[in-house]
Amino acid sequence: MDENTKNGLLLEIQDLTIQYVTDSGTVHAVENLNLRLGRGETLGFVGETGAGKTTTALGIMRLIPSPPGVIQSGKIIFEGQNLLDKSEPEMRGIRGGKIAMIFQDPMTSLNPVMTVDKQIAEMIKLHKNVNEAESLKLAGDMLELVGIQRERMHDYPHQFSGGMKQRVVIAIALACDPGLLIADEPTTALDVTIQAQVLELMKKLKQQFDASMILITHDLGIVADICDKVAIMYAGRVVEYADKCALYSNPVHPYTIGLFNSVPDLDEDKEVLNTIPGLMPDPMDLPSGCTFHPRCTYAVDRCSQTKPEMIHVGDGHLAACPVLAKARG
Amino acid sequence: MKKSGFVVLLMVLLVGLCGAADAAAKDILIVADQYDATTMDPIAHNDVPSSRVCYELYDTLVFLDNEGNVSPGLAESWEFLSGTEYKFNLRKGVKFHNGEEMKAADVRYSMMRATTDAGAKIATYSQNVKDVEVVDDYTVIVHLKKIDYSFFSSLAHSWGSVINEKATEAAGDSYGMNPVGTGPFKLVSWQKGNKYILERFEDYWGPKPKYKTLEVRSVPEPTSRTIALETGDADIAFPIVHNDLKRIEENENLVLFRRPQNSTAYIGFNVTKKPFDDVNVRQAIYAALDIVGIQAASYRGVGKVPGTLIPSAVKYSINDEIPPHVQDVEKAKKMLADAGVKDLKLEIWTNERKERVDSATIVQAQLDEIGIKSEIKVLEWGAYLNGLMEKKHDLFILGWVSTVPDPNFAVSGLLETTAIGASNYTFTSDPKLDEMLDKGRSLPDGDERAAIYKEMQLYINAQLPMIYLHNDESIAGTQKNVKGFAPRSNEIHSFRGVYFE
Amino acid sequence: MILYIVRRILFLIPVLIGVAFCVFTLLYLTPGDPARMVLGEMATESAIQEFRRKEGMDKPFLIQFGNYIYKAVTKGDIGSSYITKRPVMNEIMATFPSTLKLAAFAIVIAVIIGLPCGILSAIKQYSIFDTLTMIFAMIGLSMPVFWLGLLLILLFSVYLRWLPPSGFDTFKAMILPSLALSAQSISMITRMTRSSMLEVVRADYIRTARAKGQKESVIIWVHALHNALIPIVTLCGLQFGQLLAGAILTESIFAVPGVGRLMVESIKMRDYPVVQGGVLFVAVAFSLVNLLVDLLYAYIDPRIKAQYR
Amino acid sequence: MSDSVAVPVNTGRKKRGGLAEVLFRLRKSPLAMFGLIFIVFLAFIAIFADGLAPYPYQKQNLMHSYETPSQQFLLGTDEFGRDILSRLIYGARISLQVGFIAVGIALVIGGMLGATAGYYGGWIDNGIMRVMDVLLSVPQTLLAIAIAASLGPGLFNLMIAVGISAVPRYARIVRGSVLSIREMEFIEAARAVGSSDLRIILKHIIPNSMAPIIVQSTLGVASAILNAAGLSFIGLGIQPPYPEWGAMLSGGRQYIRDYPHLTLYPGLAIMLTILSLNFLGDGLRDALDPKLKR
Repeated sequence: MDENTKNGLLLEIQDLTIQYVTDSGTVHAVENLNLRLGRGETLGFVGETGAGKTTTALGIMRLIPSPPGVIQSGKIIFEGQNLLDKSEPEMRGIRGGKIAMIFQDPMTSLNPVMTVDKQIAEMIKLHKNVNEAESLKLAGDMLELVGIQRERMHDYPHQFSGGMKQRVVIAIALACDPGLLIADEPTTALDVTIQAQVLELMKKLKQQFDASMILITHDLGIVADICDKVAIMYAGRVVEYADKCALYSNPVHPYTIGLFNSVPDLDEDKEVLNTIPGLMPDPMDLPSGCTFHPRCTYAVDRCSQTKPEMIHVGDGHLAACPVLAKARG
Repeated sequence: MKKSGFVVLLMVLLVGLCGAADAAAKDILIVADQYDATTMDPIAHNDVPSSRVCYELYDTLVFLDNEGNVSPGLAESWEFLSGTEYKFNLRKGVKFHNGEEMKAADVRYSMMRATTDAGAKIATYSQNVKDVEVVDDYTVIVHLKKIDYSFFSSLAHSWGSVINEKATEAAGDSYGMNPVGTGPFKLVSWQKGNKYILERFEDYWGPKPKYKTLEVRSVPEPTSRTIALETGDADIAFPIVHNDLKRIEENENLVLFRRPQNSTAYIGFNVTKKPFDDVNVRQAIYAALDIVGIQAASYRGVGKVPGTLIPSAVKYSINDEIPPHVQDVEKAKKMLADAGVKDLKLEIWTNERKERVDSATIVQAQLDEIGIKSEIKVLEWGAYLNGLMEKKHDLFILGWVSTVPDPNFAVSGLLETTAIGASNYTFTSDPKLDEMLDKGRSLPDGDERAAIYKEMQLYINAQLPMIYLHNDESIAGTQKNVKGFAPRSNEIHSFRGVYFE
Repeated sequence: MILYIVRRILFLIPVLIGVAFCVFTLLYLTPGDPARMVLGEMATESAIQEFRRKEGMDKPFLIQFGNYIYKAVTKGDIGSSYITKRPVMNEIMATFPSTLKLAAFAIVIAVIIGLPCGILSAIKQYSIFDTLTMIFAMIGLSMPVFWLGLLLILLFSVYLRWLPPSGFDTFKAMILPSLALSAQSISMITRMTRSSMLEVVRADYIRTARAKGQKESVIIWVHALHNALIPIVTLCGLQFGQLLAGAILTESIFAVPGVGRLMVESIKMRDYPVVQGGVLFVAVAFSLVNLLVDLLYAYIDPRIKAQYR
Repeated sequence: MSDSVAVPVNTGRKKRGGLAEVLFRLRKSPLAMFGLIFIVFLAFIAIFADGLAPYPYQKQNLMHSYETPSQQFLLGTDEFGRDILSRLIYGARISLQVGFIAVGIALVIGGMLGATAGYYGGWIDNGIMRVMDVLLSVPQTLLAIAIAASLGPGLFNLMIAVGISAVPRYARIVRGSVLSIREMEFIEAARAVGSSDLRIILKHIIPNSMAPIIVQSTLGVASAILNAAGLSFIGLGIQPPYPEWGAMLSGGRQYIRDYPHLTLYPGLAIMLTILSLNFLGDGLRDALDPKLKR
C-alpha cells in the first residue's frame, strides 16, 4: 500500500457487519467488510443486486433503517474518528456536511411538495451559517452549477425531467462541499444518453470540489471511466479490492472473473453470453465457508469449510480467494 | 391515551358549560312532546300533536271540558233552531293575532274552507256542513245537510278553529307555517322536527296565560323525555311509557298524571276474506287469545282491556260493564273444527309501534297453540295503510282515537259502510249496524239515544269484526311546581291554564 | 383552475339527473299511496283524485319525471312538500344547519383526535401506544353508531346526568351526538394517518432529508406530514360528505332535527317531493364537498394542481 | 433495481401454495387470527343454532320477562321472557346470512359490471362507470334506506337493499384491478393464442384481481352487517319474531335504564362480529398485498 494514500486516508471500514433482523430470519447484509478510501480518490463499489452495497453506504451514513437493521460490529473511521461512536446530533452534522449521498432514483428522492430551491436551501441552512435569503441564493448558484437555469429554481420536482432531477440531487449533495460523496447507482434510473451527461457532471464537480467519492454501481464500464479503486462485493463481503488498472488487467477472484466474462465483448463473436452459473445465495441462509463456493468453478473442498481471508496478491491488490491467489501469487 | 384524550376534552367542555345554567325567573313553560306538529293549519291535519298546537293558537266556537261538558268559546251563546240549524251569538271585541277583530264572516270562511279539499283530512266532521249563514257581524247560523247531533261537540275539535280570512288568503299554501288565530298564544318560531315557540298574545279576550313563552319540543325517545323531566330540562313531558311510571312517581320533584284515554286499539279481521267472513271463526280466534294477558304483557300496567268499542269516558259507553274475557283453548279448537277450518295460516299485520308489535308477537304464540300458524308483518305506516286498503290482510292491529267525545265517532269511522275506502279496514258492511248509526246521529242526547248505542255495542261484540285490545291512558309527568295542568282524555292537552308555584 | 371548477360543476348536471331518475324510480316503486297518506284516512275519493291531478301523479312515469327535471332546470323549482305545502328547498334549509353543525363538529373532533393519534402511532410503530391506538381505532370502527349513541346516553345522560340526551339547541346538547357520530371518523382518520405516515416515512425523499442531516422532528412534521396529508385530506372530505348524509341514525337517536331525519320521516309520510329534493340536495352537497377536497388537494400537492386544467 | 434496503422476505423460502402462504402470513397477526377464529366460531354457531340454542328464539315465557343473567338464562331474558342467548345465536345466523349474501349480490353484480367496464374500456366503460358515479354520489346509507323503503321490510329485501347499495364500490374496485391486469403481458399472451374474452376474464383476470376483492369483501361483510342492523334499528329491516341483532337492540332501547342487558348483548354481538371481520380484513390485506409487507 503506497504511503501517499495511507497518509491521505479519509475513510476506513473495519470488520463492518450489518444485519437485518426480521421475524422470518436474520439477513446478513454486510459481513466483516473492510475498505479504505484515500482523499481525492474515487472508489467503485461493484456487485450484484443484494450484495450489500447500498447497505454499506447507508451504514456509513448511519441511516440503516432500524428496526430491522442493526450494525452488529466493526468500525467506520472517517477522518480519524469512528462514526459508530458518534451521537445522533453529531451524526447530523456529518451527514450532508461532510458526507453527502446521491440516491439511485431521482424520481423519488426529491420531496414532491417542495420547490427545488427550498430543498437545496434546506441542506445549506443546516450546515452553513446563513439566513433564509442567502441560502436560497446559494441554492440558485448550485442549480446553475449543475446546469439548470436559475429561473427554474421555484419549480417543483415534477416539472423536471429525470436527468434534471438527478442534477438537482447532485446539487443538494454538493451544496455544502462534503469531503466524501457517496453515489448509489446515480445513473441506473436514467436514459443512456442522460447517463453520460450526469456522469460527466459528477466527474467534473468531484474534481472541482476536491471530494472523495464512493460510486456504487454494477456497471463495470462506468467504473472504468471514473474510478481509481474498485471493490467487488459478493453476498455482503468485499471479495476483491484493487487499483482499477490492476483489477481490469488481472482479476483474481473467481467472481470478479465471472463478472468480467459476462460483459459482452464486441470484438468476439459468441453465440451465448458467459454467465456465472447459479444465483445469489439467500442472505438469510448463506453458504458456509466462502459464500461463492457453490457457484465457483475453481472451488475445492476447504472452500466450503473456512471463510477466506483477504490475501495480498499484488500492490494494493487484495482478493478473498486462497485458491486462485496461490495460483497467481 | 386516546380514551383519556376523550375524557379530558369532555371535562374541559363540561366545566365550561355546567356553570352557565339559566338563573332567570320562570316565565317559560317547556314541554317535551313525542312528535312535532305537522302543520298549524287547523283543518290540514288530523293528528294529536298538531291539534295540541292549534288548541293554543286558535279558539273554537264552543269548548269541551274533560268531562264532555260544553262551555262558551268564541260563541257566547247558541241555540238549536232545528236538527240542522244551529245559531251562534259571537263574542264581541275578539282580536286575531294580526290585530283584526273576529267577525261572523271569519266564522263562515273558516267552516266553508273546511268543506273544500283543503279539509280532506277532517272531512268526517265537515262533510255535513251545507252552509254558514252570516246574520250580522256577530251572529251566524250553521246549516247542516242532515240531522246529526254528534256534529255539535265536534265543533270543539281543532277543525272548528276560527281563522282570519285575510291572513289565510295572503299566506296561501304556506298558511300552515304562518298561523293567525285568536288563541292565547301566537307563533314566534317553528323549527320543524325540533320545536316550536309560542308567545302570550297580549290582546287575548279571555284569561291570559300566567307565563310569557311556551316552548314545545319534540322528543321521540321515551327515555329521553323522562330524562328531560328528571334533569329539569322540561316542565311537562308526555307520553310517559310504562317502564318509567314508577321512576316518576317515586321522584319527589315530579308528579305523574294518568287519565283514561278515548282510544281503542284493536285486532281487526278482514271480514271479506275467507275464513274470517265467518263469525264463528272470529269468535274461535277470540276464544284462543288471552287478551287480558296480552294487554298486560304488552302495555305493562297501563290502560285496560276494553269491553266494547266505545271508550269509557264517552257518553253511553258500557265499556266497563262487560265481564273480562277468558281464554278457552278447548272451546276455540272445537269452534274452529265445527267451522270446518283446518291448517289455517294467516298473517298478522301491524305498524312499528312497539306495544302492537309486542301484542302481535304474543298473539302469534297463542294462535300456535290451536294450530294456527301465523306470520307477523311489521309495516312502516305508509305501506301499512296501503296494504290495508288493498284488502290483502288477514288480521291487523290498529288504533282509533275519538278526538270528539261522541259515541258516533267511536263507531262510524271504523265500521260504517260509508267508511269503506277510508278507515274501515275490516271492510264491515252491515245494514243493521248502519241503520243503528243513522238513528243514533238523528237523535238528540237523551235516553233514547243512550239505548241505541248500548244495543249497538252489544251487537258489535257479537259480530266481532275486531277484538278489542287496549284502552290507552294519557300519561304525563310534570315538575312539582307546575300547576293547573291535567292531561285530557282526547290527548289534546292544554297549557293555557298552567302556572308555576 | 376556474375552468376546471366550471367543468366539474357542469359534469355534475348529468349525474344529478341520474340521481333524480333513480330516486324517482325507487319512489315510484315504493308501496303506499302518497295521496292517501297526505289526505288521511277520511279523505274522499274525489279529494284524492284532485290531489293526484294537482301533483301530476295521474300522468305516465316518464312525463312526471320530465316535468320534474324541466321545472328544476328552468325555474330551480324542485316542488313543494305534500304535507306542509312549503317549497322543498325551505324544508331542507330548515334542517340543513343542524346536520351541517353536527357533521362539522364531528369532523373537527375526529381530526383533533385522529390526526395526532395517527402520527404518534406511526412514529412509534409497534409500541404499546401504537398497538392500543390501533385496537381502539378498530373498536371505534366496529362500533355501531346506534349502540354507541345509546351507551353514551346511558353514561352521560342517565348515570352522570352531565349532558342532555336530546335537543339540539345548546352546545351542551350537541356534544353527545357529535361524539357518537365522530367515533367512526376518528378511527378512520387515525388509521389513515398512521398508514399514510408509515408509507411516506419509507419514501426516498425522507431518506434524502435524513442524508442532509435534517432533524427527525423536522422530517416528520415538515417533510412527512405534508406528503402524508394528501390522502388524509381526501379521507376527511369523504368522511365529511358521509357525515352530512350518514348522520341519519345519529339524528334519530338524539332527536337532531337534521336532513337525515327529515329524509326518513318523509319516506315514512310519503312526502315524495321532500325525499326527491333531499336526496338531490345531499348528492349536490356530497359532490361539492368532493370538489372542494379536490381543490384542497391541489393546494397541498403541486403535482395534482398541474393536472387541473 | 438494487434497492437492497427492502428486505427480501420471499427469496429462498420454500414455496407454499397461495392459500397456505396467506394463512402463514395471517398467523403472524394475532388480531387477524382472533378475527378469523371468531368468525369461524360464529359461522359454526349460525349453522348449528338449532342444536346449540338452549331455547327456540321465539319461545315466550311471560313469567320470566326482563330477567338478568342466571343459570337458567345465561344472558337473561327480554320483555317476553325469551332467552337472549338463544336469540343472539339465531341472530348470528341472520346477520351472517345478510352480510355474506348482500356482499355476494354486490360482488356478483358489481364484479361483472366492473370487469366488463375495465376489460372492454371505451364507451362501455364510460357508460357503466357514469351510472356507478350516479349511485356513488348518493351516500350508501341513504341509498340503502331508499331501496329498503321501496322494497318493504323482510330478510330478503334487506339483503337486496344492502347489497345493491354496495354495488358501485365493488364495480370500482374490480374495474381498477382489471385495468391494471389487462395491460400485463400474460393477458397479451392469452389473447395472442386466441382465448375468448370471457375465458380471459374468467381464467386470467378475475383470479389475478382476487386479492383486493377478497379484502374488500371481508370488510364489506362487516359494513353490510352494520348497515342491515342500522336499517333494522330504524324499522326498515327484519320482521319479528326473527332475532336480528339491530332489531333486538332497537327493541330494547326503551328499557335501557331498567334493563340494559337487553341492549348490551346484541350491541356487543354486533361489535365483536364487525371487529373480527375488520381485523381479518386488515390482516388479509397485509397478507395478500406484497407491497405492504413490513
